Amino acid sequence: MAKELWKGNEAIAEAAVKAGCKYFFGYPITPQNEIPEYMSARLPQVGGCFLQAESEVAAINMVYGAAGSGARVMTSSSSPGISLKQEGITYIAGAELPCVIVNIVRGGPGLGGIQPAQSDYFQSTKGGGHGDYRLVVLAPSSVQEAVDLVQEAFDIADQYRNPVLVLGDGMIGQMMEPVEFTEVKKRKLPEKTWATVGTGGKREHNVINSLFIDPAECEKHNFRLFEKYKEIEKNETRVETYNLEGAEIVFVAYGTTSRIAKNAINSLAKEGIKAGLIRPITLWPYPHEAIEEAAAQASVKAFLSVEMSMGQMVEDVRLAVNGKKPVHFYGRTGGMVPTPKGIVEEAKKILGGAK
Amino acid sequence: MAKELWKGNEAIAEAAVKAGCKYFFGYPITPQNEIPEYMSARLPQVGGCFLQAESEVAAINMVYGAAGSGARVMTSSSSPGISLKQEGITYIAGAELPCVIVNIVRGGPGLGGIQPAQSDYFQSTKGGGHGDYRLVVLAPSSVQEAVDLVQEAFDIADQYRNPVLVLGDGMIGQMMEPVEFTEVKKRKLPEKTWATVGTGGKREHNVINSLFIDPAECEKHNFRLFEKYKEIEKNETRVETYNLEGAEIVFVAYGTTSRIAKNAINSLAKEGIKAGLIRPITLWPYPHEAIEEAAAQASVKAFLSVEMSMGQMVEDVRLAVNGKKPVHFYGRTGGMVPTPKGIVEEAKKILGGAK
Amino acid sequence: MAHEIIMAGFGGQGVMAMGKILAEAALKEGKNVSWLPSYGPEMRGGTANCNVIISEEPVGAPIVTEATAAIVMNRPSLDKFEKDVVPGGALIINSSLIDQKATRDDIKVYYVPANDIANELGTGKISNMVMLGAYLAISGATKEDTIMEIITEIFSGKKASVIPLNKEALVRGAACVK
Amino acid sequence: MAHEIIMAGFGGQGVMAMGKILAEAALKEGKNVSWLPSYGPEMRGGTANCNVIISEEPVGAPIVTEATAAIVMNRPSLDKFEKDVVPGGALIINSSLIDQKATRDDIKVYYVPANDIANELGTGKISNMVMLGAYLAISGATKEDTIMEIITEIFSGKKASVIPLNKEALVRGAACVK
Amino acid sequence: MAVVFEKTKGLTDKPFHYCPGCTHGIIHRLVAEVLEELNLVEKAIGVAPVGCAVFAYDYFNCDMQEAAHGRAPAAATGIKRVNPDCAVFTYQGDGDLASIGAAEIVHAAMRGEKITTIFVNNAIYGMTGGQMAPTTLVGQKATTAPFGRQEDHAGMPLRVSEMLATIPKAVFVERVSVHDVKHIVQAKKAIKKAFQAQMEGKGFTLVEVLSTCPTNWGKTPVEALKWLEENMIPYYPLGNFRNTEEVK
Amino acid sequence: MAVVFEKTKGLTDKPFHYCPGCTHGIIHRLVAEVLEELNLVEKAIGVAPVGCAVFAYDYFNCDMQEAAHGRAPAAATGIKRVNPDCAVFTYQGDGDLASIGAAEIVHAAMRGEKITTIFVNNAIYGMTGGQMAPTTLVGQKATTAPFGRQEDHAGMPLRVSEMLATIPKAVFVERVSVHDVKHIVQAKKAIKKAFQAQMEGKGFTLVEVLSTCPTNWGKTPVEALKWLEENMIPYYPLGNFRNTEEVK
Amino acid sequence: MGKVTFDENKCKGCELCTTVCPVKIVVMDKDRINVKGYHPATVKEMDKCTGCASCARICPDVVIRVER
Amino acid sequence: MGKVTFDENKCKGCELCTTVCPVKIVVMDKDRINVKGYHPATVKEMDKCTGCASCARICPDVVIRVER
Ligand SMILES: Cc1ncc(C[n+]2csc(CCOP(=O)(O)OP(=O)(O)O)c2C)c(N)n1
Ligand SMILES: Cc1ncc(C[n+]2csc(CCOP(=O)(O)OP(=O)(O)O)c2C)c(N)n1
Ligand code: SF4
Ligand code: SF4
Ligand code: SF4
Ligand code: SF4
Ligand code: SF4
Ligand code: SF4
Ligand SMILES: [Mg+2]
Ligand SMILES: [Mg+2]
Repeated sequence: MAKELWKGNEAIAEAAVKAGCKYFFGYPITPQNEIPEYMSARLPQVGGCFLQAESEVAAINMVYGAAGSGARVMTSSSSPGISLKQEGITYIAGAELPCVIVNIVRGGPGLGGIQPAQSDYFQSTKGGGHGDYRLVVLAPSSVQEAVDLVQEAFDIADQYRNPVLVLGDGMIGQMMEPVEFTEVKKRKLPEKTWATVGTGGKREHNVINSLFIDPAECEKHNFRLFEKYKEIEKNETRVETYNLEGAEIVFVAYGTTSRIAKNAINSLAKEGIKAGLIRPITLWPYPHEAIEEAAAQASVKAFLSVEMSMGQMVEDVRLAVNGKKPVHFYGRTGGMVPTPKGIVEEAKKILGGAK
Repeated sequence: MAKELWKGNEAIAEAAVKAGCKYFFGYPITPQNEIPEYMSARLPQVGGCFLQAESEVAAINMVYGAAGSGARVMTSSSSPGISLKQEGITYIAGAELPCVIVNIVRGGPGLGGIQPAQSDYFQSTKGGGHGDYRLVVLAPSSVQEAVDLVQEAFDIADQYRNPVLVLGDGMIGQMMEPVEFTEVKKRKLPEKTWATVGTGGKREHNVINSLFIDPAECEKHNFRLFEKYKEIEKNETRVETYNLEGAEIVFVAYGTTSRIAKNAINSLAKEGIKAGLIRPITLWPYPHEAIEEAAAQASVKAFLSVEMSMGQMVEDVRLAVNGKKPVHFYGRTGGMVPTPKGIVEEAKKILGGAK
Repeated sequence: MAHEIIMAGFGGQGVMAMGKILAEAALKEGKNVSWLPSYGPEMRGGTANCNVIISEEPVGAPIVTEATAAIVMNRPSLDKFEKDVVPGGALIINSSLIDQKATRDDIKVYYVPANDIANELGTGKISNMVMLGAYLAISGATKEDTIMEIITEIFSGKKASVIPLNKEALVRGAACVK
Repeated sequence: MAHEIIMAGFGGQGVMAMGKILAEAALKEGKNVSWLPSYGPEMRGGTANCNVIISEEPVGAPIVTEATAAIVMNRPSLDKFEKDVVPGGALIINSSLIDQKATRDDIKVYYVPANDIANELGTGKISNMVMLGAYLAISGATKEDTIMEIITEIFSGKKASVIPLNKEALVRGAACVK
Repeated sequence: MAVVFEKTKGLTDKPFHYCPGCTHGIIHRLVAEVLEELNLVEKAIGVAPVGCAVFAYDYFNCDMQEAAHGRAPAAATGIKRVNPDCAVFTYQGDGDLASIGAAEIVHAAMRGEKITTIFVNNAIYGMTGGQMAPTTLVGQKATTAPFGRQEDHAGMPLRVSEMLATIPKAVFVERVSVHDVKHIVQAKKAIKKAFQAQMEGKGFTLVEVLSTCPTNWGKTPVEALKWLEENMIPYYPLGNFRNTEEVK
Repeated sequence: MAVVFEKTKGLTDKPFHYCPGCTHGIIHRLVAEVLEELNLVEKAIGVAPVGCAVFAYDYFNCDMQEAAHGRAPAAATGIKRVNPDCAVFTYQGDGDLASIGAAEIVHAAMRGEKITTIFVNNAIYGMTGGQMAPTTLVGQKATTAPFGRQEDHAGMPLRVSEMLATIPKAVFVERVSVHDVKHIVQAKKAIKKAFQAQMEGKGFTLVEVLSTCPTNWGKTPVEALKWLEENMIPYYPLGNFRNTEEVK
Repeated sequence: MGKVTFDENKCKGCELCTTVCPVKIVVMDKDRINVKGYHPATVKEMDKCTGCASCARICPDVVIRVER
Repeated sequence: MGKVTFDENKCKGCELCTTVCPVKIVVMDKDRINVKGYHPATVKEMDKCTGCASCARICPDVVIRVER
């Protein structure tokens, strides 16, 4: 099938449908409105159901109910709406319900702005909700990758009974790029015997729940969750590396920012400065090893975490580098986007300093 | 004034009243109910107002309105309720409104349990809401310290126009300990010329807001916020150290867990094993330096972060130690509380390993 | 040496109050104290318990995991807490409601027919004071007089009539373990 | 060499459509492309703009900060984007609505009376096609034929009548810069 | 001898955790009996609230979900849209439904979600220890209204059934009570009608049940029933506010 | 010559950002005129919503707060409790008030918060580009209801004034329109009464104003006024639903 | 002529059943305590029982079974 | 006998004012474009103006001032 130009938001929605998503519950917010809008027209065609919820809080709890009934279900929002969903998200993680949540991030804090940002990294990866839990966080850097990751997100969610967050930004959502919808390789997924669909008199009643009033039980539940998270770390960590060989400085960047970093790498190359890139594709599980290896690499003098935030992922970079090399940060925030030039200058400053 | 036995929750409420808190908006949730209950009887006596909101979401937005009008205002909740407040909290941080938020943490994720926990550390310190912002996070380890910190919390909030989170756990809230209410030393606080109290025709209208539709403006706002946060880091970081001299292993623990760690230190001492404690009193700003110093200390073979979680603060310990010494984690979660014995055994295992 | 006490029984047997009175008295005597209750949702018929720590040093963890004494007012509490008493520690059993005997022999066990005594005194309500009296006699954690001062403060005004009754309960309890 | 174009004007002048058509054509010619619109809340009368990148290599950042060409349809857009053109790059100005001249001399500047031409052709609506025609003539970013293929796909069916008009607009635009 | 009354198969064998005399138990039983009588146990999916009835998921013998506080109608919406042929119900207290969950219940009604909501109004927050509810009567004491609810400070109690009856797609709305056997029988009739209307696809259905909280009212179970009759019913008149006949 | 009409001092000099012919501008002006006429500009505190009126904080010449989406009544509650003598009002759209903010408005009304809410019902989400609102009419197209709102799928529009009028402490509730000069004059009268009732401490007051969204309705401003009159008013009857006379 | 049987250990001693019996034969057994620690309800003169099931209908804990 | 003045550059050309004038003297000036890029409203025969202020009352952008 030939490539077609797709707008990020609409491509994400279509990818979900192709992945068998039949239910979508959401609430409007810029810059992700094309996702619910597309779903409202598309889902009825596949016998699914789109519902505009009264709020993000209601939307995430509708997702809870639908996921608890075993459906492939998605919701999407942008930063403020995702903050409202935090209680629902920790319930979903606690009850181990598979679903896909899309956050097309905008500037914050508060009402902030509507332009692209990456300042929800902490919320996404460390858990914005209460309690010990993890979301699988996928960070596409192009519309094509968004399409591929969204389709896989549903499989990951079902395989581990865990919510998966697709973290984009206003650029991913709004821009058009050529897309080819390709089948993701099928995983063998467990049957959803736990789903509430009526007992049909054939089994004990199923219960979807996150309450464990006996603390010993609650702790056991947490231990089980973290066994599962270990599995996910083992199987699902993804990273792209670029130009690391002989690199003096390694940029770490995800999503659209990584593309800007690549431009910077190429112009630095023209000036004879070797820079490389580590692009986490999964923000959780985080690709610590790739960074550790780069940190051990002799040529590498320093790391530069480039983000559209005041410095959030840089903490995970530091944790991975663990003191072996200096780790620096360069970021723009509030809807401002780093320029290749800005990154280049920062890199030179650091290497100048590191010399 | 003689010491009196006070229940943690009630002492926190009385401390707020003594600090001039006149408004409280909250919603019931175990294990913090004594705070709103006490306020409902107490605030009318001081000409203040207690209101039970329809939800945590409403409560935090009532706090927004009252704080925006320049009042000393507080809200309290426990984990799930705090998750619901995340949007409101980032609005308050974004609009730079001073207020005090109390979280008496319980086990999670989801509905979880109602017993003591520390699994909301990430949410509290990294920002559970969207965007780049910080809360000042105070973690008392006794009812007396809770009383002292709550009173100071209001001053810190007013001095920096920033929300302050007091992070306790079910034990702090429920236990009784001797308390003496002492005046906190007065700070000279800026006048609240920005508050919405009616122009009185004497000035331009005041606007309380977190929206900056122009990304350049939004970024500038973020830069200003982070200038402020630097100030706070410089002035407000607090930590207690115990027994560090000659310590082979350093426990890092906050809140009630630090007291259990002290018991462990004392029984280790009996066995001739030197263990020390670093107790962060402010979880943000985090006392990195105290830990760095300990990491540089020759006697120290390893660090052990002890938490009532699956391992959250341990990341800040690692960031501070920055690879200079091994950092280990020991935790119980879901409402289970570490025992001195458990910590002792863990410490011996580590030292055994480290030898 | 610090006193670390577990007090447990049915909700309504007054274990929480007993713990508070002890803690108040110890505080009055200038000791460091902590009182930590079990808490939970409104589910009746469960066992209520509290931990009291009395010490010359500042109190460490407020949770008692190695009790110098356990006061158990009903059967489930005995089953639950007997194991938490340190060797050589005291286990005080309300023999009025617990026919069962203690299983350990490395601790001191006392049987106090608290409800029977309380009923003799005219009200089952003060069985907790009987147990407290016994505990004081065994441990000397605080002076009986200090306890009475606290009780007197609590029952000031028209409830004052019950003060002698409480006194009597303490004495009778103490007598059981002499 | 990659084409990095900024297209800007009033909402309603068809800059978004112009950008999409160009991107579609480039894609049809097997190039790598990206199209990034400005977006915002419903506030009318603002300037709309989009970035189009056409390249043999995979597209890096979809934002154009160093434009090989800027197509400005109104005065605010000229003021805003003139500085973003790389030295030697092209600045195409809709002289029908912009009396102002460009201030830089290190870039190639073209004045195209797009609205006047469009009006001559009978509808102001296709001023964007006039500008696009001029741009193609200057840059050769895509073949004019490919653009026409795309336009033909868009206006299939009864709207087909407008196809020749668009063709004409492209030609007239190109003529202005020959 | 024939059995005239025994435990319904709509309930599991797990004993209720409720306080002595708490009428939550009666209401559970009525719902379960209706499910059995309408042959819905096998195709029913219930949603438990956060409240004293949080453990309802252990008591109802059908598939159950435990929803976040106040969000049962949203969860039920997700469930019903996925399982249009199932009998989906929420069981919610007055704090859960009328306070934190006010938006969710209003919008489930507005959409005409084909679910049945059992709304247990006991004029208090039971689970958390007796705080004021939106339904707490003026003058009634609560742990967060120590001087009794004051009209000028906290307003007047919310009449949920009357409010929801203004919503077109709320096709069945009735308020009942369980303070005596006669009313218990009527309550069951209303619950049955509601489930029938749901299965006929008519729209949103709700039964408000006046219930007791002896523990937090500080009354014996018997006194509590009397207090309900004498104090709640005058402010919360029993009766049908919406029924499918009106709604053609 | 005497001035018969000029810009009120209740407004700043900042030009509105609204689309051509959007009646938000008319409603702003009416509120500002009432504030001026009642001498409340200096003691008024307004709360802007999240919606097209988000920038209202720049237009009203009194102290203002910008509240989170739907939470204006909660913010206003905090403000009013701190400033009991001030005139506190919220200005909210139908998405803000009737959808995400449904719980907050119901409870502000239940408590009888002494505030005035200006509820701008334009049957659509304007700011975000024309998605369905709870007030969107059956059959009306929206970007999230591409085939028009379908009753069986999304229910029927919420009549907010009728619903809130069931709440005892909602002492003034009236629905007005601004589709012609006569109704604009009436709308202003209602807004004035509401503020007067607030300042008399009677309780919660709300004026629902039917408004246009030419941009997202896909109509010219003139067509939009006509569409409002012919389509909205039949479903949303104008009139007073609650006034302080009834409430003695 | 009816017969009622009590699942005694589920009884919480709330006494509601005792208030609804038309022939007043349901009473609390003050001499006995069940595993839950409550005085359970019981019937004195079973032969008077009409089998009306009122007691069972008001029992919140489904303790009572009625035959006729 | 009234007089209306338009704060022309605030006009968005919505035409609402033109629909309410009892004497139909408010029209759009198709020959001119204001800074916002709209054809502004204006009055042809001012002497016909009754000063009723209808145009001002319906103007969403407070463009019009009326004297009489
Ligand atoms: C988000 C959140 N807020 C608050 C709570 C605490 N909470 C548990 S139950 C409850 C109220 C219960 O009252 P009601 O709904 O009337 O049920 P009842 O116990 O009276 O049957 C509350 C506030 C919670 N679990 N989650
Ligand atoms: C929590 C949250 N959810 C969603 C949004 C996005 N949003 C902004 S305005 C709006 C709705 C506006 O519609 P309405 O309230 O009817 O006001 P109008 O624009 O029609 O005047 C929405 C959903 C947001 N800013 N915050
Ligand atoms: S607290 Fe009240 S509502 Fe809850 S179980 Fe006990 S009596 Fe019933
Ligand atoms: S989008 Fe609609 S509501 Fe918003 S300003 Fe434009 S016309 Fe008015
Ligand atoms: S069945 Fe009727 S008559 Fe028999 S015991 Fe029960 S209430 Fe009394
Ligand atoms: S009603 Fe049921 S629980 Fe209550 S006393 Fe009678 S049998 Fe026991
Ligand atoms: S004031 Fe009246 S008469 Fe004069 S222009 Fe305006 S509408 Fe026409
Ligand atoms: S109503 Fe106002 S904005 Fe509209 S055309 Fe007339 S003057 Fe201009
Ligand atoms: Mg209740
Ligand atoms: Mg609207």
